[in-house]
Parts: sequence; C-alpha cells; structure tokens
Amino acid sequence: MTSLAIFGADLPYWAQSLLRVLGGAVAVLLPAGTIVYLFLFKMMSFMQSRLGPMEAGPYGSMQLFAEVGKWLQKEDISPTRADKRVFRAAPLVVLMSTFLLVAVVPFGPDAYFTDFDAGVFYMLAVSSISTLGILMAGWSSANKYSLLGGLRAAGQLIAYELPMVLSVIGVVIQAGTMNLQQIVVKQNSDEIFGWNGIGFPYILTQGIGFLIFMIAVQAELTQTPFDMPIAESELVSGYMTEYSGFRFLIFFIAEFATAGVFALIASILFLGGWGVPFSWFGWAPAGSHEIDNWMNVGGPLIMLTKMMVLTGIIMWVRFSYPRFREDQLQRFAWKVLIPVSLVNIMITAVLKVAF
Amino acid sequence: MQKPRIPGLLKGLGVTFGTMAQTLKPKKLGGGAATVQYPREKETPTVRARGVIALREDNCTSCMLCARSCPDWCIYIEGHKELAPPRRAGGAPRKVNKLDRFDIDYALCMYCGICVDVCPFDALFWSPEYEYSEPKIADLLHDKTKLGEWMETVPEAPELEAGAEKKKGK
Amino acid sequence: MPELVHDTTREGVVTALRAALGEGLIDSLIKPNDDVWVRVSADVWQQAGRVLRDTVGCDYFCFLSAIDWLPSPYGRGEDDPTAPAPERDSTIKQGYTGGDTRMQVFARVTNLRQHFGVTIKADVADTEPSIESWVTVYAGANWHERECHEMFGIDFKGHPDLRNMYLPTDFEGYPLRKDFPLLARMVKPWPGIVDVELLPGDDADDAESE
Amino acid sequence: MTDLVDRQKLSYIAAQAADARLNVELETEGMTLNIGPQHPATHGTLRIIVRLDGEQVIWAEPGAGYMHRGYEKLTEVRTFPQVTALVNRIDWLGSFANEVPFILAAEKLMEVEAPPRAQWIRTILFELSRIANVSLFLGDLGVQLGAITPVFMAFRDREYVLNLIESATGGRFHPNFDRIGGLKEDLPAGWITETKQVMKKLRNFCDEIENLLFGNEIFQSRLRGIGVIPAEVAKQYGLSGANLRASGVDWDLRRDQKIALAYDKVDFKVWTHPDGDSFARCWIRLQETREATKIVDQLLDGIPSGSVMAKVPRIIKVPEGEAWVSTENPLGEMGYYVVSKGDLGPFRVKIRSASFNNISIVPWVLRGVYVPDVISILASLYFILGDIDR
Repeated sequence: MTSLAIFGADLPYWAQSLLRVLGGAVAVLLPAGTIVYLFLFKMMSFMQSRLGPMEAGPYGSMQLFAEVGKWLQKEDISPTRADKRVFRAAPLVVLMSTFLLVAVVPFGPDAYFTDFDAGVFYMLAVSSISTLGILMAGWSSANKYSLLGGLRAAGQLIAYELPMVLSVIGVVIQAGTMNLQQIVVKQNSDEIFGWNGIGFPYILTQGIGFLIFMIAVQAELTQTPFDMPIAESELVSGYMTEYSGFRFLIFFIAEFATAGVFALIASILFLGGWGVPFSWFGWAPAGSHEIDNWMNVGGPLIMLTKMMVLTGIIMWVRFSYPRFREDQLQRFAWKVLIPVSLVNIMITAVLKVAF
Repeated sequence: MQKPRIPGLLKGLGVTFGTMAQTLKPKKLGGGAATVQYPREKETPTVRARGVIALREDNCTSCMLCARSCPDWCIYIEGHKELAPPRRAGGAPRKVNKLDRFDIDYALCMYCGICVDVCPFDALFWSPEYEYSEPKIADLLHDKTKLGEWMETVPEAPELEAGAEKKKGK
Repeated sequence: MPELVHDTTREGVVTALRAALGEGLIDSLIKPNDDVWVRVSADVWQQAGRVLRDTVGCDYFCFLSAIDWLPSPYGRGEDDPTAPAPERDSTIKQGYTGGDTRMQVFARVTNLRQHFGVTIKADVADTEPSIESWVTVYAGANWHERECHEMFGIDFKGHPDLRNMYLPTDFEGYPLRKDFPLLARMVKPWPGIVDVELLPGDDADDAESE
Repeated sequence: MTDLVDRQKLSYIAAQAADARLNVELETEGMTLNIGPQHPATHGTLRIIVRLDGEQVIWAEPGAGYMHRGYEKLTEVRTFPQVTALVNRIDWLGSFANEVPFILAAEKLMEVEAPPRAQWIRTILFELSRIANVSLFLGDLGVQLGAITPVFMAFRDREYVLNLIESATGGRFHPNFDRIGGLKEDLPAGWITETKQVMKKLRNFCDEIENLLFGNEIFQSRLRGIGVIPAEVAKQYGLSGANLRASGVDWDLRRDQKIALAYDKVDFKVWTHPDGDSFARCWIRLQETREATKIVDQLLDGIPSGSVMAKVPRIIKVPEGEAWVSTENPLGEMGYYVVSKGDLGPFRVKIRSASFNNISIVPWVLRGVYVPDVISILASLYFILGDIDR
C-alpha cells in the first residue's frame, strides 16, 4: 500500500493509520462546516434579503459551534415502538458512507488516503451505502412519515445511481483508467489538439456527462428539487422526523459532508481535481519532488476552491427551486437522464476509437 | 415572432442571485438586508401605532365607560368619592371620584382601542411603546402607576392627509 | 314605500317558487333591488332547493345555518351576581317573513348570471327539530349542515355523515341555542359594575347618576 | 391543452380505480395518515385524515375545529363596535377586509351611508389587505412546494403594506378602523405618496415571484392538471374568490354587486382561467395581486375630500331587521347575515367565511391524488384556519 508520502513513508503502521483517520475527519468535517456556514447560513440568508446568524462570533462565524453545542445537550430520544438498535445505527451508517467515500479522494500527488485502481468503481459502490442508512432510519422510526420518506429515498437513490454511473463511464472511457489519481493527472497533462494551455478538463468533452452527474448528485444528496425524502412541508422531514440531539446532528453533518465529497469527486472527474494545468509551471507527472511537495499543500486548496464552486451551485439550485413529485422524478431519471447518458457513452466510445 | 424564451429554471436562479447581490450591496448604495438587527437597531413605530394604552390619571373620573365597553373585560376600575375644594371661592365643596385602581390586563387586551375612543375625558391614550414583554403572563396586569409612566411616550397626533376635514376640537 | 318600485327578477323568484311549491311557500319579502326572503314549509325544503337551483338558476350555494329566535335568558352576561336576577322578556318574535317556531333553518343561494341572491327560511319543530338535507341538491351543504347539527341540534334527514365537526363527540348541549350559557361571561363578574366607594352619608343613587 | 385534458382524465381514472379497489376489497393493506393538526402544510391546525394506497389517496377527510372560537356565539353578547373588533380576527391576514362587510351590513340596517371619502379609503385599505394576504400566499406556496426563498420575499414586501396599514389605522394586523357610518380617523399626511411607492415595490415583487416560481418548469409540472375542479362542482360547493374564477366562472363581487365601496369608480379586470387546476388558482391570485396594486393606484389619484364620518349617534342602536352583505375578500366571498332586534348588539350574526366553503370540497378533490399533491392542492385552495373555524 502506498502511504502518505508527505508525512514521510517510514512512520509505523499505527501512526499512519492514526494520521489517516485524523486526515479523514478533517477532510469530511472541514468542508462540511465551511459549506454549512458559507452557503446554508450566509448565502441562503443573502438570497432571502436577510443577514443570517450575526451574534455568535464575528459575522456569526461561530454559529456552527453554538449549534453543535446545542445539539449535543439535547436528549437522545428514540420512539417507544422504534426498532431501537437499527434506529440508533442508521445515522452512523449514513456518515460512514461519507467517510468511505473520502478515502479514495486524492488531494495531491501524494496526499491521498489510499490509491487503488478501481477507485471510480469503489466510489460509486460505497456512495449507495447511505441509502441503506436512510432506509434503516425510515423503517425503524415507527413513524408513517419516516416510512414514506425512507421508501421515497430508496426509490429515488436507486433511480439516480444509474445515471450517475453511466455519466461517469464517459470519463472512464476517455481517461482509460478507473484510478481517480490517474484521471486527475491525465486531465492536467493532456492537451487539446496540441495546445496545452488549460490541460484537458473532461467537462469540455463530457459536458452532458457533467450535467447528468450534477443532477444525479443533487438527487443523491436529496437536495431540492429532489428532496422528496425529506420534504418538510409534506413528510415533516421524512426519515429524520424522529431524530433528535446528536443523531440528528450526524444526519446533518452527513448531508453536507456528502455534498462536499460529491463536489470533490465531480471536480476530480470533470474539472481536473487537485491540479491546475501542469503546463503552467512545466510539471510532468513524474516530475521533481520539489514541486510535488508544493502541490501536496496547494492541491487540497485548489480542490477546496473547485469544491466550493460546485457546492455553491448545488446550494444555489436548492434555494431557488421547488421540488418535484416522486413520480415525476422517476420519470425524469428513467426517461430522460438514462437514455441521454447512454447516448453520451456511445458517442464517447465512438470518438475514442476514432481519435 | 416570439422572443427567445429564457427557461424559467434559469430565471429563478437569476432572481435569487439578484437578491443576494442586493443584500450584499453596501447600505450607502441603497442595498442591504431587509431585516434589522433588533436589539441594536430599532425601527420606529408609526405615530398611530397601537402599542400600549397610557393613562392620564388626573383626567379619569372613574366613570366606568371604558371598562363597560371593553370587549374582553380586561379593565378593572375601583374608586372612591372625595370632597375637593370648590372651583370658585365661596362655593360648596365638590364631590369628585378619586381613582384607587386602574388595571389593564394586557394578557387579555386585544388592542382594539375601543376604550380610548369612548373615554369622554381624554384620560386614555395610545402609545407606540412596544417593549413591555414579561416572562410571566400574570405580570402583564399593569396598574395605574405603570400606565401613567407610559404617558411620556405618547406622541402628538399626526397631520392629516390633504382633503381631510379639519378636526373639531373635542 | 317598497311596493312602488318593481323588481322583476326578485318577483320572478317568488312567482317561480309559488308555481312549483303552491302552499309550500308560506311568506315572502322583497326589498327591491336589494334582497329577497322567502319562507317555505319544512316538508318542501328540499324541493324548494331544487326549484331554486334548476328553475330560478341559483346554482351557487352560499351558506346554510339556523336561527334560534328565543331571546337569551342570560342577557349579555353583565348582571351583578350579588343583585337578584333581572326579569327578561322571553317572547319569541321572528324576523322577516315571520315564523311559527322557535328555530328556523335558513340558507342563501346566489344566481351568478343575474347577480342576485335568495335567502330561504323554513321553520323546524321545537322538539326534536329535523328537516330534509340539501346535500343531494347542493353538495356544499354537507359541512354547513354538520355545523348546524352540532350547534343547534337540528337533524338533517338524508345527510350522509352528521358527525361533529368542532365539538368532542360526547359533548352535551347545542352551543348556539340561546339557552346555552356562554361560560366565559359566567365565570367572572362584569368589571363594568360601578365600584366607587361612596362618601359616608351618600346613597347609591348618587353614584349611579355620575 | 391536450396534455391537460389527458392529465385530467388520468386523475379521474385513478379516482375510479381507487373506488373500484375499495368496492371489490382488492386493496392491499392501506395506511391511514394523519396530516395535521400540527403539520407544516396546514398553516394552522387543520387535520386531514387520508387513507393511502401506496402514496395514492383513496379517501380524505379534513377535520376542522381545532381553532374554533365560537364567534357566532360571542357576537350575541357584544355590542356592534365590539363585534367589529372581534371579526377582525377571522381571516387574520386580511383583517381589514373582514370588518367591511359587517360594517356595511350594520349600515344597511341603520340606513346610513359612509361619506364618499370614507368609502374610498375603505376600498383602498380593503385592497391593501388583499395584497397583504395574497402576497403571503404567493410566498407560502413556494414553501409548500419545497422552495424556501419566495416566502422570505413575501414577508419582506408584505411588511411594506403592513407598515402602511399600521400608519393609517394603528394596527398592523387588526386595524379595527371601520366605524358604523365611516372611519375612525382620516389618513395621516404623506400616506398617499408613500403608498404609491409601495405599490411599485409590490408590482416588482409580483414579477419576482413570477420569475422565481410561476415560470419555473418544475413548479408548473407540479401544479398543472392537478386538483381540477370543474365550474359546476365549484358552484355547488360554494367555492368563491380565486378558486371559483380559476374554474372559469366570471363572478367577482367587487364588480357584480352594488355596494357602498368605490369599486365602480375604478377600472379593473376580473381574471378568470379556464383550467380549474391548482396552477390556475395560484395564477389568478398572482394576477389579482397585480390588479389590486393598480386599483389602489387609481383610487389614490381620486380620493374625494370631505369628512370620513357620517352623522351617527354616539351610542349605536341598530334598528330591527335582517341584512346580508358580502364582499370579495382576499380568500373569497365573505358575508355576514346580521339579525338585529333594535338592541346595542346584534341578535344573531351568521358569518359566512370563504375558507369554510373552499375547504369543504377537499374530500371531493383529493381522491386519487398523490401525497405531494395533497399539499399542493391544499396550498392552492388557500385557506386560513381562522376563516374555516371562526
């Protein structure tokens, strides 16, 4: 197994593991917190001509800590008729899927938790574990709204898993690899008809794929306009209805952390991930270690920027749109997204062979 | 014939973005949020705002008209008769009603203003004062001293719009 | 007076009802260019509704309710609890188009094309009041009859579902009947009772005259 | 259009199928869902009991009465001015509009008429309360459908209207400004110019809502063809206001009845829509808000001068008689049947509120729809709990 070269490869295994766990926690919680503050607290407020939280810390920047403190103080209630063990485990399952997702995300040439060749495949597989958690939550709550919400979530997430997979296949075909790190490197070192000014981010050729991927992400994250599983005006927050205290907090964190991780993945697949076009500073993939180390620090920041832009769009859509109805969503997934993404794959394959 | 139509989905995004830009625009340029940060900034209520009822105790003759016309029965008046010095020198001492208790239960009051309207002696006034919340509902029963303190906050009646009939002196 | 002005539309309503119901139409009152009231006997209530809908063209259902003409035995709840209860007139006097019983059902339907409405009344018996339901004529009467049933205790024959809308199922009494006391005005004495302590030697009349 | 007819047919077939399943007892095990009394979609405490087959409603029944305040009983122990303060609270979003028909009924019995200036100001405030009420509906509609931003815009711009109402009447929500024979006071100076500016803002708000919600394809697909109410059914159930006009019935009490308000002095359009679906109802309300701002503008230009109060005795005793007056309130036809016995207070007041009739159609219209449509149909019917329960 490759290790975190940036921290030195000769650390003992336990130390490496510890570092990975800490790094994973940071990689999940930091973007989640930033997204919540920046978009949920501030951008949404501005879009609704108000200021949002202003009391806790300068411009309310400590609001999130206040909220976490509030949630931690609350009683952990589980309904009498709930299936207690499943009920308690459900939020953790959802959060777990986020952590598993972040494990394959490369943040720099050497800054990654693990690097393996079936990265895309693994990513798509573990992202659906959260569905399981949501279904567990909905089923075990012994609440009709939760049940409806859970079942809607299951139906919806399965319907959108497919367009997501299919939209990613285009990228895989073009890159010729399923390794996320390779995909990043390829995008930044390839050239467009001999011109290498901006590398070759796949959004240029896979625009449709990118659009479908983002729509599928929106649905996967159950953000408006695909938030029927939560649907606070119909199902009173659906599968989260019965949760309180830190279990709700975990759902909440998972929601925004997953948004962050999916935005990371989208930026890897379509926007060139942690890199900027290598030609800008003459870097070859097997280049000098000096620049490597710079990229190990700068890469995460570049990626964070790309992620913020993408989550910004996700949230912007969320704050502007009303939601679909369940059957309309299914129709949209099966009748529009899947055929379009299949056509996209075909065209990509044909062009790949042609060029 | 038709202008090319912008999809409604994009227009919607435009509206939210426009509002965000408006909120982020500095106050000097006419931007800013629609909200105010309450305990620090306060909006001034209009002159006619029905915030709280103030009492000018000297004018009250405990005639009970307000208590009787109150739809919610939230005004409680007790009084006693007293001999006051005569108006003219040499006259007989007058019997006047002296107010002992004038309570308004603001937990019951529905701010209809009927009592202020019916008062024939100009003893009750509306004040736009609004910051008198209490932690306990029973504390909302305010007595005549408290009602008298609010007299200071009663504003002058506003000018009337053009075309209005001049107010006759009461 | 009103007879001098002719209001052909509203007179037409009365004529049509008389033609269809005959003796069933008991009384009518027309205020020209304003409104029309008719009173029918309870047996032709449903038929009258049908005539209004089909012949007169009042296909818009406005409301249905009832009136209890008994004057309230409690007044406005402003009696002094310490003084003896005052005598109150309890003679029943009905309003426009008269009446024979204490309770009347009344409804209003509107003609949307010619822009007029008709108020129709019918007497119901004092004991076990009941009348035909209008649900088959105007579907919207459903809720109004349910409300009327629980508030006045009037039975609507042929109504599919006379459950209480507002009150608990086991509630006793009919709140909108006049002999049902309004508790909010019973539990607390009226604060408008004069409470001014007199000077020694004065009598009560003096205080009243203030 | 054909698309709409198809959807109409589909929802009809679904209702029929649900019926058939009930009759033959072939249903799978259904589920009874209590929507409310505490539920975000009921804005108040309305309870809707629905029987579900999957997510399809096979039977629905609203349970009202969680907010019944017994106004009809309360009016019997109150004097006429006290009742005015009370009926304010029926539809609490458009309070001023509740006072007007009651006062007009009392004036009709007393055979007095308010001076022209009072009538004009009444009409202006009436339309302002319509704007205040319906603009909140337009925002709330978004929330019901999952869009969170419109409601804040509605609150922002409704605030301007409420400020106007407050500066004229003293009460933001419950003006209690109408008196038998006129108004309590005249308008404060500068009110007219201020109102004109606010009307501009409100028109801008209507455009924003149109762009943000009504033009949105998702919004349209959610509402078009859903909850279709044909004109015949609407009339039978006594639907009124925008709900009736959305079914193609051209009936507006502001235009179609002689009433002591200034509506005959202004030029306005009564909007109707042939579809009768949820979208039509919402669209009509949007157009009416726009129209109301225009009505206010026209009225402001022509306020006659003079007194705002007719000669009435200080202690009001209304002569014996019966009178029915209804007006086109924000929610629909609101009327009072006032019976007086020559006393200080009315003998009996029957309050005909719009929402009571509007919501009584719910069992009919909810058959065969899906749970999300329950919410959107309820939102489009637009009720205020105080107006249902009174």
